[in-house]
Formats: sequence, C-alpha cells, structure tokens
Amino acid sequence: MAAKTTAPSTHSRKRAEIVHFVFLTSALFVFWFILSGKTEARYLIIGFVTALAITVAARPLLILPPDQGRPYWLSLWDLPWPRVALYIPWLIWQIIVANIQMAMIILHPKLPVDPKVVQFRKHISHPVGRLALANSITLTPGTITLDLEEDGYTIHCLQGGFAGGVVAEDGEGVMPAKVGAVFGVEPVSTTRQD
Amino acid sequence: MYYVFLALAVGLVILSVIVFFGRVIPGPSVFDRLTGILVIGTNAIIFLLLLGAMDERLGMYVDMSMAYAAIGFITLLVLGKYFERKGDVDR
Amino acid sequence: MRKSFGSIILNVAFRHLTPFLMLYGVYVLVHGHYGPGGGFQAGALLGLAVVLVQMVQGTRAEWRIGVSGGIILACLGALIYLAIGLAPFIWGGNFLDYGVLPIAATPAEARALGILGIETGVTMGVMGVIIVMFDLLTRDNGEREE
Amino acid sequence: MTYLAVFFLVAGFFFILVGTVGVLRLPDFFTRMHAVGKCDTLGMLLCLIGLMIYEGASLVSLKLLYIWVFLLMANPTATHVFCRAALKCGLKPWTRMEGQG
Repeated sequence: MAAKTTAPSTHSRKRAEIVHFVFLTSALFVFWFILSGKTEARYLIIGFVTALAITVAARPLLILPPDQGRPYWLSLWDLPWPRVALYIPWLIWQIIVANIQMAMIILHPKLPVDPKVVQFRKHISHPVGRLALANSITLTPGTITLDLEEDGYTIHCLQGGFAGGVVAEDGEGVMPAKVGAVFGVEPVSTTRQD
Repeated sequence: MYYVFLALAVGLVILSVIVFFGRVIPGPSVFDRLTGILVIGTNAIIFLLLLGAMDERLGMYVDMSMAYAAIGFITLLVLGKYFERKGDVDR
Repeated sequence: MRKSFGSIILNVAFRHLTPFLMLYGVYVLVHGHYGPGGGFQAGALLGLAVVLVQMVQGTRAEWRIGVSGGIILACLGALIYLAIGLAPFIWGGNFLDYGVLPIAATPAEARALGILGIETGVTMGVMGVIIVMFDLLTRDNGEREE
Repeated sequence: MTYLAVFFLVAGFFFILVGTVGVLRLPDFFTRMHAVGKCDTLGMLLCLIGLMIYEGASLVSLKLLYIWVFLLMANPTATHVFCRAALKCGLKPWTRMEGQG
C-alpha cells in the first residue's frame, strides 16, 4: 500500500531521526527524575545513561516496518498536540456520560440490553490516531472495538441505539469524524502499518 | 474523617473483589474468568494506593502499584494470547 | 512465539509503552534499597518488557532473545552473582561481605556498590528465566527452537 | 480540599461497584467487557484524581499522573485484546432472541 503522505527526503529523515532521539531521551530522563526524585549526581548520571541506552535499544521499535515504503519514525513528537489537547477534555466528558449510561443500564431492574455487532470503515493515516479512535470507542457510550483490520472497525454495541455514536445512516458517526479531524488532516511522517 | 473514609474505602475494595468471585468461579468460559484478573488487578492497584494513603507513605506504595499495573497488563496479554491459540473456551 | 498477536491497536500501544517499562525496571533495580523491590521485581519488569515485544511482533521481533538467549542470560546472571559474592574471599572477607572490597573509599560505599552488583546478577537471572518461561508458554503447537 | 478528594473517591467507588454488579448481571462475555472496560477504568481514574488532590503538588502526584495516563492507554487496549481473542476463539456474541426476557 502506497504511503498517503509525500515521502520525506533523506535529509529530512535524518533530521526527524535526531529530533526523535533527543525527544525520547529527554522524555525518559524526565520520567526517571519523576520516579527517583533524587538530585544527587550519581542517580542523575545513572538515569541519563539508562535513558540513552534505552533510546538506542528501542530505536528499531519506533520505526514502522519498511516493507511498505521506507521506514518512518513513529514518534509522539509527530502528534498534532494542540488538537489532541483540545480532544482530551471532550473525550473525558464522553467517558463520564458513557459511565452514567452504563450505570443506568446495569442498575435498571430489567437490564435493557440488546447487543449488536456493526462495522464501519474509516481511514486514518497516523497509527496513533487509530489507537486513539479504537480506545475512544471502547471508552465511550455502549461500544467496544472488537477488531480492527486495515481500515475496518468491528464494533460491539450494548444497545442498538448506541451504534449511532460511531456509524450514522448518512456518512460517519460523531467519534470517527472527531478523531479524523484531530489526526487525519495534517500530513504526518508516517505510513500505513501492515 | 478522611481516615475513617479511607478505611471504609479499603473495605469496599475488598468487598468488590469478594463479590467478583461470583463471576470468576462459575464463569461459563475461560475468558469470563480472565476478566477477574483484569478487575481484581485494577482493584488491587487502588487497594495498594489507599493503604499507602492511610499509612502516610504513599510514595512507596505508588512504586508498588506501578509495578503491579505493568506486570498485570503484560501477564493479561500473555494469557490472552495463550487462550486465543488454544481455542477451547469452556475450561 | 512465531505468529504475531494482537491488532494494530496493540502494535501501536506497545511501542510507546516499552521504553518506559524498561526505564521503570532499571529504576526499581537502582533504588531497590530505598523502596520496595530490588533484583527480582526489576528482573520481572525487564523480562516482561522483552516478552511483550516478542509476543506482539512474533518472529520478526526486534528484540528476539528466545529460549537459548534467555538461558545464557540467566547463567550470566548467576555467574555475576557468584563472582561478586566470592570476590571478598580474596581480600579475606566472608561470602557476600562486600565491605572489604577495594572498590570505594569507605566500606559503606563498597557495600552499596556490591549490593548493586549482586542485584544486577539477580535481575539478569530472573529476566532470562522469565523470557524462557513465557517463550515456551506462548509457543505454537509443535514448534521447535531452530 | 479534603471534601473534594473524598467526593472523587466516592464517585470512583460508585463506578467500581457498578462495574462489579454489571459483570455479575450481564448475560455474556462481550457485554460484561462493557462493564469492565468502561466502569472500572473511570472508577480507577476518579480514585486516582482523588488521591492526587489529597497528596497535593509533589512528585508522588506526578507518579499518580503517570499511572493515570498508563491506565487510560492500557485498560482499553487490554479490553480490546481480550474481546478480539474471544472472538477468534469462536465465542459468539449473545443476542436477544424473540420471546426471551
């Protein structure tokens, strides 16, 4: 499958590699400092060396398989952070709504469940976007992601009515549209995954 | 007042885990039983954190619960893979 | 662990979780004498991180250690443990008596370093054993180590 | 501040208990995963927020925040992996038949 985005040149890939390296090392080092909380030189040095070593070791993990085009960096650095930051409060609100609905169904004496499996398709180029969409579906009203193949999502709905959140009669549901708007618009330096 | 509440909360977590055995023991398929690991795992994290808050040593207990969360997550995945391959759900 | 496992969701999630899991394992190892844990927990965490990678990616895993590699790692860990444990004999100490080792200025420092070395040995041993166990457990039917 | 922390903890425990009741009452594995995947996750998250408020601004709160993010990512992933494994195993989703309660 060809990459949707324009393939970056060797030069920009080198640059992306360096940015990724620095970003992951500093993220790990900050994580170490939060964990350890010690400012003695010995612990800071051990932390820095460990962060560096893990970044080097984890380097192949964060490259997507090169069999479909060239390798791309799968880094948290790439995310469209401003839009993600706007998305998260909305997601949390949806989770709260979902849980109140779940509580009402579960505590209802008649247990009004009517499960149903639906499928829909949605293309999101960024892998983290797919993760976000699938996990958002799992966390929000009455739906769980059962399977995800290529672009096809299989959703288990607790009640038929809940399917409206992800698949609408005309066009796409609220959730895929929202996640697609967050992740899909900007061409990010990632390709499709096998 | 806070400590009374924390003690109550610890009691509630233990109650929740005990009630959950009502699903783990009869559970028709093996996956129903595995949900027990998921739920009891999350409850155990909360349990450890509440004990830490009661003990005024939350820092130490946070470390423990983090290790527990990580190990529980991976163990769950390994079990899921094992049973997916085996393919018999009525054990 | 030949076939890969999980869908794209797991495949994306584990890539971001693994480095932090490894770092947490090293933290538990280094700060073992301040909080809970130490060698065994650190070994479990590091080993499970490798198991996660092998399990999700199958044969194409980047960190493929496998059964023989795990056994070598475990033996190496035991060797380190024994070497550091027996080293004090040379300077006239007891087994695991690191205070006499000439590796630091004060006996207390030497003891701290010795404990770190011992814990590293334990970590490697546990890590190797866990990798071997999970590799055998999640192996497909009739599959053999080549 | 203590009251706010207690409020979050109470809300969290309410959802954890609802999740447990749901797992006992719902008819099949997939519907039970709804209870587990949603209610338990939110219950945990609310409890952690309560503890964070109780702890105040410190490194321990940051560690709690790390657990928070980890759970927000790991719990739905685990739920999904389980559902997928069960589906691959041949577990059929339960549906409400005609004439059944």
